Amino acid sequence: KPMENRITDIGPPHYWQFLPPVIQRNYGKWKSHEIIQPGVIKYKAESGEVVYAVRCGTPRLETTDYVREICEIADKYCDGYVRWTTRNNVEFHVTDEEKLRALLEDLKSRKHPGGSYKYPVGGTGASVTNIVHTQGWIHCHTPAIDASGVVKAIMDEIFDYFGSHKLPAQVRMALACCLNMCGAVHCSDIAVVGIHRKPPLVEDERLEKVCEIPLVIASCPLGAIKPATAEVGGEKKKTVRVNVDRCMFCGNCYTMCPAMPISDGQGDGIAIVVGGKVSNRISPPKFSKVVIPYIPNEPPRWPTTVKWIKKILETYSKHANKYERVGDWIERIGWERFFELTEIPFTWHLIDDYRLAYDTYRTSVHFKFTSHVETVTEIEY
Amino acid sequence: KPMENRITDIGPPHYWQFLPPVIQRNYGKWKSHEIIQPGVIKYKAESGEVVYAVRCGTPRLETTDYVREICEIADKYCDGYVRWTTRNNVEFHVTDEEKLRALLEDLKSRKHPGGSYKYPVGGTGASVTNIVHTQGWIHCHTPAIDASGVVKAIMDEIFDYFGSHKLPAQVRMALACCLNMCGAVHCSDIAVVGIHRKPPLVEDERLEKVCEIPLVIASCPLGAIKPATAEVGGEKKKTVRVNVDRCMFCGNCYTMCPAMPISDGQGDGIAIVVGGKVSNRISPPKFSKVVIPYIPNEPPRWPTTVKWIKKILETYSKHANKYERVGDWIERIGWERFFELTEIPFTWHLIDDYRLAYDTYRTSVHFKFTSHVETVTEIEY
Amino acid sequence: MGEVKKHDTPLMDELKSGPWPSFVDDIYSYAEKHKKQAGFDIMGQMELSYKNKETHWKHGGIVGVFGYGGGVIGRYSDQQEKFPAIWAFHTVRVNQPAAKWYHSSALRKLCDLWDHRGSGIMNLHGSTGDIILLGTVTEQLEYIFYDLTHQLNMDLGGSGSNLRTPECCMGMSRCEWSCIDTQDMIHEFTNQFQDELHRPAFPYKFKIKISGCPNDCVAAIARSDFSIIGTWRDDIRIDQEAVRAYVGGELKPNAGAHSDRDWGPFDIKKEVIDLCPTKCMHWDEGQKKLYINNAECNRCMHCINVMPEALRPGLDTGATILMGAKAPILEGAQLSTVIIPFIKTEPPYDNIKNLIYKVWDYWMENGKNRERLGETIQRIGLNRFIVDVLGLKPLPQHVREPRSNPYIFWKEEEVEGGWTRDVAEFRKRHPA
Amino acid sequence: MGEVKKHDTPLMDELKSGPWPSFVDDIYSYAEKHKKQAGFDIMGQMELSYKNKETHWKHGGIVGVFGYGGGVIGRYSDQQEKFPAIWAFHTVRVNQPAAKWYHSSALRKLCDLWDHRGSGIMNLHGSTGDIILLGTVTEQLEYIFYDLTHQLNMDLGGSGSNLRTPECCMGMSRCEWSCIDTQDMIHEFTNQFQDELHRPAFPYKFKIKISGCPNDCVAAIARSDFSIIGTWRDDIRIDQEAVRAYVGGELKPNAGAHSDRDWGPFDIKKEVIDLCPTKCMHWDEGQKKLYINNAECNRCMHCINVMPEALRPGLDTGATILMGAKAPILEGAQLSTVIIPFIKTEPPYDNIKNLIYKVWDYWMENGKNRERLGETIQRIGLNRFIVDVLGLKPLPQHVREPRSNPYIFWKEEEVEGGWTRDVAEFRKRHPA
Ligand code: SRM
Ligand code: SRM
Ligand code: SRM
Ligand code: SRM
Ligand code: SF4
Ligand code: SF4
Ligand code: SF4
Ligand code: SF4
Ligand code: SF4
Ligand code: SF4
Ligand code: SF4
Ligand code: SF4
Repeated sequence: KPMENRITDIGPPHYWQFLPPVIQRNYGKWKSHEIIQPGVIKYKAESGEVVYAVRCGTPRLETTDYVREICEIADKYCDGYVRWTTRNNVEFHVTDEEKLRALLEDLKSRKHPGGSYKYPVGGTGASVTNIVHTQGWIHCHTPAIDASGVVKAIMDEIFDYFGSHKLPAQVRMALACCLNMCGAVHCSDIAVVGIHRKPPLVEDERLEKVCEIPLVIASCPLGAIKPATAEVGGEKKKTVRVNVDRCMFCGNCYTMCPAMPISDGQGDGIAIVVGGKVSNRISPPKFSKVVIPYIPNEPPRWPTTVKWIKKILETYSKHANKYERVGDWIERIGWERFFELTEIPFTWHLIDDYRLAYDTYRTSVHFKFTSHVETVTEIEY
Repeated sequence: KPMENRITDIGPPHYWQFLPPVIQRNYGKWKSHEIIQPGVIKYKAESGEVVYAVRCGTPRLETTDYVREICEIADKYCDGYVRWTTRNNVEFHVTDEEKLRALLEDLKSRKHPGGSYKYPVGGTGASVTNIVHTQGWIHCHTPAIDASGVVKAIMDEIFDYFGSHKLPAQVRMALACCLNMCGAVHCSDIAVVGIHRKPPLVEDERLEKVCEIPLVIASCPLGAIKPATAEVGGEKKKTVRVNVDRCMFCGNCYTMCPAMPISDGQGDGIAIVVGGKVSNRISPPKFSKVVIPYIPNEPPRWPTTVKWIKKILETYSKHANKYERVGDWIERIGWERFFELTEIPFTWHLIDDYRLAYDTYRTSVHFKFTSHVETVTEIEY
Repeated sequence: MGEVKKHDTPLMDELKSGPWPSFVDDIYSYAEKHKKQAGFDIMGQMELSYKNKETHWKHGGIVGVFGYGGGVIGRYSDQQEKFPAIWAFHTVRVNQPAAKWYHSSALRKLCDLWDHRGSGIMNLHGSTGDIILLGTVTEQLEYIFYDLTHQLNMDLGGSGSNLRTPECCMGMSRCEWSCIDTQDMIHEFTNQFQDELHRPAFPYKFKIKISGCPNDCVAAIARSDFSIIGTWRDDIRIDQEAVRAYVGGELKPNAGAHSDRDWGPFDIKKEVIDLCPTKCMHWDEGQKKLYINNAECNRCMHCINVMPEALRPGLDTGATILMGAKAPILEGAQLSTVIIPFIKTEPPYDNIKNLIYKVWDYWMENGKNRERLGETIQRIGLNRFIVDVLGLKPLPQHVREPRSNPYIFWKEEEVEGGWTRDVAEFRKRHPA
Repeated sequence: MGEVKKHDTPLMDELKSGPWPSFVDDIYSYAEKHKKQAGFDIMGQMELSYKNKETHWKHGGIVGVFGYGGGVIGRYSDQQEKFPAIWAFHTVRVNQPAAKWYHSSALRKLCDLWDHRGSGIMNLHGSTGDIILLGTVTEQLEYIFYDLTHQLNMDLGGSGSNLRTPECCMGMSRCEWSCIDTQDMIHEFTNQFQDELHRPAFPYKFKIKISGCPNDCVAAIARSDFSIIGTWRDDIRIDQEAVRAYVGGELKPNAGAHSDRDWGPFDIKKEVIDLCPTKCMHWDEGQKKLYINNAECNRCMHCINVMPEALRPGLDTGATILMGAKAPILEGAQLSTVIIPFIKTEPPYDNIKNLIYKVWDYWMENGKNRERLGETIQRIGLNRFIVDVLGLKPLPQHVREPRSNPYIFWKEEEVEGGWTRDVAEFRKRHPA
C-alpha cells in the first residue's frame, strides 16, 4: 500500500548524522592538509586533531554488492563512515596511522575476478583523477557512444597517472556520450564527447502522433526544421523536413521528438576536447576546445581514442611547467605548437563557425612558424 | 574643354620622384634610428649616411596657403622634399645638423594670428601624436559632433604631451564624428566618437520618392525598420516605421535614406572609448572599449570631454609601466581599478548587449574589491 | 529468482581485464550471486550496442511517483523479447546528503531496497549529485518511494523542468579553505525549495551548486545556473614562520601534490610570486618575509594552494554569486557570470533565498520554453538583467571588459527632449 | 573675387587661441588674403552648427566625373541663401603618392589648381590616405579632373562600392624594419587595379593597406579588408656588441622614445626579457650575451623596438596576409584575420594579385549588398572561406584557439554511408 501515510518533500537526510565524530568536532576548524602519498590526505585541525582521508577510484557504475563491500570496509576501519567526492571517488577516513596502513593494504588486496582493482587508491594532487562521465549505452536514449566502457578503456591505459603525482598539475578528464554533455566536459583538461554526424531521420508515419510539431521546429537552434506534409500509404500526414545543410547534428530535435532518431552506428563517434578548466587558480575558468573532431566508435576498447588521449596527456606532461594546467600550457606555447607537438592533424572542423566564432579568429600576427606553415610563393587564379 | 584628350586611370604619380636623394640612395638599406629630441628622428643607413626627420603637427584641415608655407620651408631646408605621415603630421628631412637647428628655429617661429603654432614639433616616441580625425560639421552629412574643433580643443589642453616623451608609451588618439568611425577609433588608446541618441525621424511625405524602401529596411542591422503606409495630406504614401525600442541609433538607415534624418542637437554627443591598439608589440591588436557612454555636445571647446580625456591620460601616465600601452595597463590592473582610479562612473551602458556580448561577461571570481563593491547583507523580495 | 540466462558477451568481456575497476566483472558477479536476470540482460543489450554501435533504449517514457513531476527517468528497451528483464529500466534519482557523507547503516538499507526493488545497479553519484538507482520497472516506483521516505528518510531528487538536486563541495566538513558553510546552505536550500525541486514549473532545468572557495571543487561555475562561491574581503592570513619553512624546504609545496617528480627545490619566486596573476606578492629575500598587496589580489587561491601551512583565506568571509552556467544545448555552453561580488551568508540565508525567488519569478514569467537562465540573460542583456530585473547596481566587476561596440540602447527617459521629434521643425532648420 | 562678406562667428573664433594649429585662423587668413567668400561662408555655416549642434549639410548628392564611379563626394548646404558660396561643396579625393612623399613643385601645382577651382581648403590627408580637396561646385569637377591628369599627372582616389585608395607605411624609404617594399607594392597594386578603383562593381567598399612590419604603422590590421604586413621567417639578427652597449647605458633604449622622464637605468631583464610575450629570450649576465629562441618568437617587435641598434628582423622576409578589418557598421567592428601566414613578395606580386582577384570574384558573386568582406567571411564561416573559397589549407595559425562548441557542420561526403538512411531499416534494428 504505497500510497498510505504518504510522506513527501522531506528532502535529503541531514548530513550531520553522517559526519565522523572527528569531523563533527573540527567542523569549520581545519587548519591545513598534506597529501602524504597519492590518495592519502592528512588533515590537521586547529584543535591539533588529525584525520587521514583515503581516496579510491570507483567505476561509478556499480552494484549494491560493490557498495556493500565499501560499507564493510567503512565498518572495519572507519566506524561505518564514508563519503564520495564530487568526481565519484570514495573516501575513507581514519584517525591513526596504523589503521591507515592496514586500510591501504586491505584496499590493495581487493580485486575483481578479471584482476582489476576494486578500490585503487589515488586521484589526489598532480594526478589524473576519476573521469567524470555519463550513461552511454547502459541507460540513455541519445548517446553516440558508450560511457563507462570508454572510461574503463582509458583509465586502464593511463592507470599509472591515477595513483601517482607526476603530472605538472591536476588533470581533470570527463566523458559525455552526446552533445548534451551531462557533466563538465565543456570545462575539462581533456575530455571525450560522443557526437552524431548524420541528420535525424524523420518518421513521417509516426511523427504527428508522438511529437508536437511546433515544439520540434522550435527545438532546432539553427531553424533547420520546417513543417511539411507527406503522403504515407495514401494518407496525408503532418510531419517535418530537415534542411540537412543547416543541421549541426546536435540531436536536440530527437530529445523533443522520438520520431526523429539521430543515432547511427556508422556516423557516430568521438570528439576530443582539451584545455578547459574550472578552478580560478592562476587563470580564470575556461572552456575546452575541440582538437580532434572525429574518431570512429571502436568498442570495446576504443584504441584510437585511448591512443590520442595518452598522447595528449604525455605530451603535456613532458612540456608543461609545474602548476600549469593543460589549457594554460597550451596558451603559453600557442595552439599551433600544441598541434605540432601532439601531431594531431589540424582540420577545417576545428575552426569555429558558430555564434561567437569571430572571437576565435587570429586577428594579429602573433603566431609561430610551426611545421604547418608553408612559404607561399605562387597562387593560381 | 575638359572632355578633350581625356586621360584616365593613370593612378598616382610614382613615389620615387618625390624621394629626397639621400632617401633614394639608401632605400631599403637603413640601419637604425634615434629620436634625438621629441619630433626629431635621426636615421642611419648602412652606407653611413644620415638623415634627420623633423615631424610637425598639422590640423589636417588646412588651406593651400598653409600648404604653400610648407613648400616654402621644404624649399628652404630640404630641396623641396616633404612627406606626410599616416597620422597627418608633416615631416621635413635634412642631412646635416646645422640645417636641422635652423629648421627647428624657423618652425618654432611660425604662428597664426591667434598665437597658435603653425608647425609644432613633436609626435614621436612616448608622446600623444596627432589625433586622427574626420570631417564633422565642415563637410559630412551624418556627424553627431564636429571633428576639427574638438581635436583643437583637446590638443590645446594636452599640447605638452605632443612635444615631449614623458608618457609610458605612445598614446594614439582618434576622433570620429559618427559611428561610421572613419578612422581607427575602434583600435585607439583613447578616442572620441560622436553618437546619436534619438531614433531617426521618418519623413513620410518624402520617403518613397527619395529612398528605396527594401534597401532601407535591409540597412538596419537590428531589423527595427518595417514597411508601412501613411496618409499624408489625404494621399497614401509608402513609408517605413521604426521600432524605437530596437533602435541602437547607428544611423545606418540615414546613410541609405535622406528621409530619415538622425542628427539632433539635444540628443547627440560624445562617447569616449579607450584601451585599443593596432601594433603587435607585446600584446596583440585590440579594440577600444566604451568607458563614457555620453558627454553632451559642448561647442566650441567641449570642456567636459577635454577634462575626461586629460584625466584618463594623466591617470594612465601616473600608473602605467614603461612600454605599457593604455589597454595593456588597464588589463593588468583590471577594468574595475581603471574606473576607480579615473573616477569615471560605471553605468549600465558599458555592459555589452550586442552580438558577442557573452565574451565580455565576467565568468570567474577574478576581480578586485574596488570601491564599487558593497557587501550585500540583505535582499528584498 | 528462478532460472537465469547469461548471454554471450565477448565484447563486454574484454572490459574485465586491466587495472581500473571493471563494471562488467562487478555486474556479472552480482548477477550471478543474486541470480538476477536484469544483470545478464543489461550486459546482453550492451553487447548488442557494442556490436552495432547504437543505443537500444527507446526514447523517453514518462513515469514517476504520485504528486512529483520528476525524480524518475523512464526507460524502455527496444529489444523487449531478447532482454525481457530489462523491458523497463527506469532510473530513480535520490537526493544525496550534502557533500555525500554516509554511514554504512544508511547505505546498506539503500542496497537492500535496491536489491529488492531494482536491478541492484546504481551510480554513486549522478553528474548532478544524486544517488542514481539504475533500472527498475514502473510498478516498483511507488514502493521504492515509500521505502525511501519511510525507511530511509530519503527523498527523490530533481529531473525535468524544475530545480535540480543542489550540490556542494565538502566545505567545512574537511576543508580548511571553506569560506562558507556549503553543506548547511545546500541542506537549507534543498529543504526550502522542495516544491520547486519536485514539481516542474520552470521553463527548463535550474541548478544550484556551492563551492566553499574559488578552487570550486564542485564545478559550480561550469555547471549551475546559480553558482555560489565562497570568498573573503579582507587580507590573506600569513604565517611567516611557515613561509620560511617552505622556502627552507622543510614543508612540501602544494601539500605534496607533486611528490612523484623531481621539480627541483622549491623556488618561492618562480612558483608563487611570478605565478600570482595580479603580481601583488613580494618576497623579501633579506627580511625573509612575504608581502601581499591584498587590494590587488583577485583571490585566485594559487599562493594558498601552494603553501597551505602558511597562508589562509581572510576572516571577513562571504560569497560571490554567479549565474547562468550550462552545457552547450541549445545556444552554446556558458560559464556563470558574476552577479553579486560579495554577499554575506548567515543562516537561514534569507538574502540568497530572496535573490533566488526574484530570479525565478522573472524567469518563469519571461523565459522561453527550454531556455536556461543563462540564455535568458543573454537574450535580454546582462545589463538589463542586473539593473531592471534584479534592481542591482551595474559594476565593473560584472564584466571582464566594457563593450567595444558603441551600439548602446539608450532609453527614452535618459535623452533630453525624449524621442518624439517634429519633422516639420527639423526641416525648418534643415531644408531638404 | 569682388565683394566678400564675413559672418559673425564668435564660437568659431574661440578656436583661434591655444597652442595647437588653429584651422580657424588658417581659413580666415586664407579667405581674407584671397578674398574667398567660400572661406567666410564655411566658417559661417560651421558657426551655425556650433550653435545648434547639428550639421548643415544635406544628405549625399551623386556627382562625379565622366566614366568614373567614385572619387568625388557630393555635398550641398541646407542654408543655400545664407551661404551661397558653399551651396555646393563637393570633395575631390586625389590618389596620394605611396607613403605620401612630395616635392614642393607638385604640391604647389595642386595648390594653384585648388585656389583656382575650389575653396582652397583641403585635408592632408583623408583617413583612407587620399589628398582631400574640400569644397567645390559641380561645374568645376571635369576641369579639376582634366588639370589633375594633364598637368599634375595625378588621378582620383576611390569612393563608393569599389576599391579604395590603397595606402602604406613609409617602409623602405626610411624605416630600417621594413620587411617588404610597401611603396612599390602599393604603387603596383594601385595601378593594376585602376578599373576596380574607379568603377564601383563591388558589394561595398574594399580597402588594401600595407605595413612593412608588425608595428603596423598604417593600421592595416584595423582598417583594411586586405591587410599585408611584412614579417620574417628566420632569426632576429643580433649585434651582441650593441646589446652590451644598451645594457651598459651607452645607448638609449627605444631610440630615446622615453627621454623626458626618469625611468631609471635600463634593465634588460625587466624591459626586454620579461616583456617578451613568448618568453623566448634569455640574457646571460655572465657571458653578457643575449639568446633568442627564434622558433618560439612571434615577431611582436618589442625587443627590436627597444634595441634598434642591436636587433634587426631576419633576412628571409615576406608578408602575412590578413583579411576582413572594418569599422562597426553594420555588424560590428572587425580586425583582420590571418589568411596566409607567410607569402613571398617579389615584384610584380602576381601571387598576391591573384589572391585578391580570387577574393573579389567570390565576394562579388556572393557578398550581399553593403556587406564587407569580413562580414561575408563571418557569414559563411572562416573555415569555408579558407578551404572552399580560397583553396588553402586550414592551419592553427588561422585561429587564436580552436572552437569550443562541438557544433560541427559535417559534410555528407565525409561521413561513411552518407546521410540518406532508411527509416524502415532503422526501425528493424530499433522497434519504436
Ligand atoms: C574531494 C574534493 C571535494 C569534494 O567535495 O568532493 C576535492 C578536495 C580537494 N581539493 Fe579540489 N576537490 C575535488 C574536486 C575538485 C574540482 C571539481 C572537478 O574536478 O570536477 C576542482 C576544479 C577542477 C578544475 O579546475 O577543472 C578542484 C580544484 C581544486 C584545486 C585547483 C587546482 C588547479 O590547479 O586548478 C585545488 C588546489 C590544489 O589542488 O592545490 C583543490 C584542492 C583541494 C583540496 C586540497 C582542498 C582541501 O584543502 O581539502 C582537497 C584535496 C585535493 C586533492 O585531491 O589533491 N581543488 N577540485 C573533490 C575531489 C574530486 C576527486 O575525487 O578527484
Ligand atoms: C611616420 C610613421 C609611419 C608613416 O608611414 O607615416 C611612423 C614611424 C615610425 N614608427 Fe610607427 N609610425 C607611424 C604610425 C604608427 C601607427 C599608426 C597609427 O598610429 O595610426 C602605429 C600603430 C599604433 C597603435 O599601435 O595603435 C605605429 C606603431 C609603432 C610602434 C609600436 C609602438 C607600441 O608601443 O605599440 C613602433 C615601435 C616603437 O615606437 O618603438 C613604431 C616605430 C616607428 C619608427 C621608430 C619606425 C622607424 O624605425 O622609423 C618610426 C618613428 C617612430 C616615432 O614616431 O617615434 N611605430 N606607428 C607614422 C607616424 C605617425 C605620426 O605622425 O605620429
Ligand atoms: C543521469 C545524468 C548523467 C549521469 O550519468 O550522471 C544525466 C542524464 C541525462 N541528461 Fe543530463 N544528466 C545528468 C547531469 C547533467 C549535467 C551535469 C550537472 O547537472 O552538473 C549537465 C550539464 C549541466 C547543465 O545542466 O547544463 C546535463 C546536461 C543535460 C542537457 C543539456 C542542458 C543544456 O542546457 O545544455 C540535457 C538535454 C535536455 O535537457 O534536454 C540533458 C538530458 C539528459 C537526459 C534526461 C536525456 C534526455 O535527452 O532527455 C539524460 C537521461 C539519461 C538516462 O537515461 O539516465 N542533460 N545533465 C546526470 C543526472 C544525474 C543526477 O541527477 O545526479
Ligand atoms: C573623408 C573620410 C573621413 C576623413 O575626414 O578623412 C570619410 C568620410 C566619409 N565616410 Fe568614411 N571616410 C574616410 C575614411 C574611412 C575609414 C578609414 C580608412 O579608410 O582607413 C573608415 C574605417 C575603415 C573601414 O572602411 O571600415 C571609414 C568608414 C566609413 C563607414 C563605415 C564602413 C563600415 O563598414 O563600417 C561609412 C558608412 C558607409 O560606408 O556607408 C563611411 C562613410 C563615409 C561618408 C561617405 C559618409 C556617408 O555616410 O556616406 C563620409 C563622407 C564625408 C564627407 O562628407 O566628406 N565611412 N571611412 C575618409 C576618406 C578620406 C580618404 O579617401 O582618404
Ligand atoms: S550525455 Fe547525452 S547520451 Fe550521455 S547521459 Fe547525457 S543526455 Fe544521455
Ligand atoms: S540535429 Fe540539431 S541542428 Fe540538426 S535538425 Fe536536429 S535540432 Fe536542428
Ligand atoms: S565619422 Fe561619420 S560623420 Fe564623420 S566623416 Fe565619417 S561618416 Fe561622416
Ligand atoms: S539608427 Fe540604426 S538601429 Fe536605428 S533604425 Fe536606423 S539603422 Fe536601425
Ligand atoms: S572548493 Fe574550496 S572549500 Fe570547497 S573543497 Fe575545494 S578547496 Fe575546499
Ligand atoms: S590568491 Fe592569487 S592573486 Fe591573491 S595573492 Fe595569492 S596568488 Fe596572488
Ligand atoms: S610598419 Fe614597420 S616598417 Fe613600416 S614604418 Fe612602421 S616600423 Fe617601419
Ligand atoms: S620579437 Fe617579440 S616575441 Fe620575438 S623575441 Fe622579440 S620580444 Fe620576444
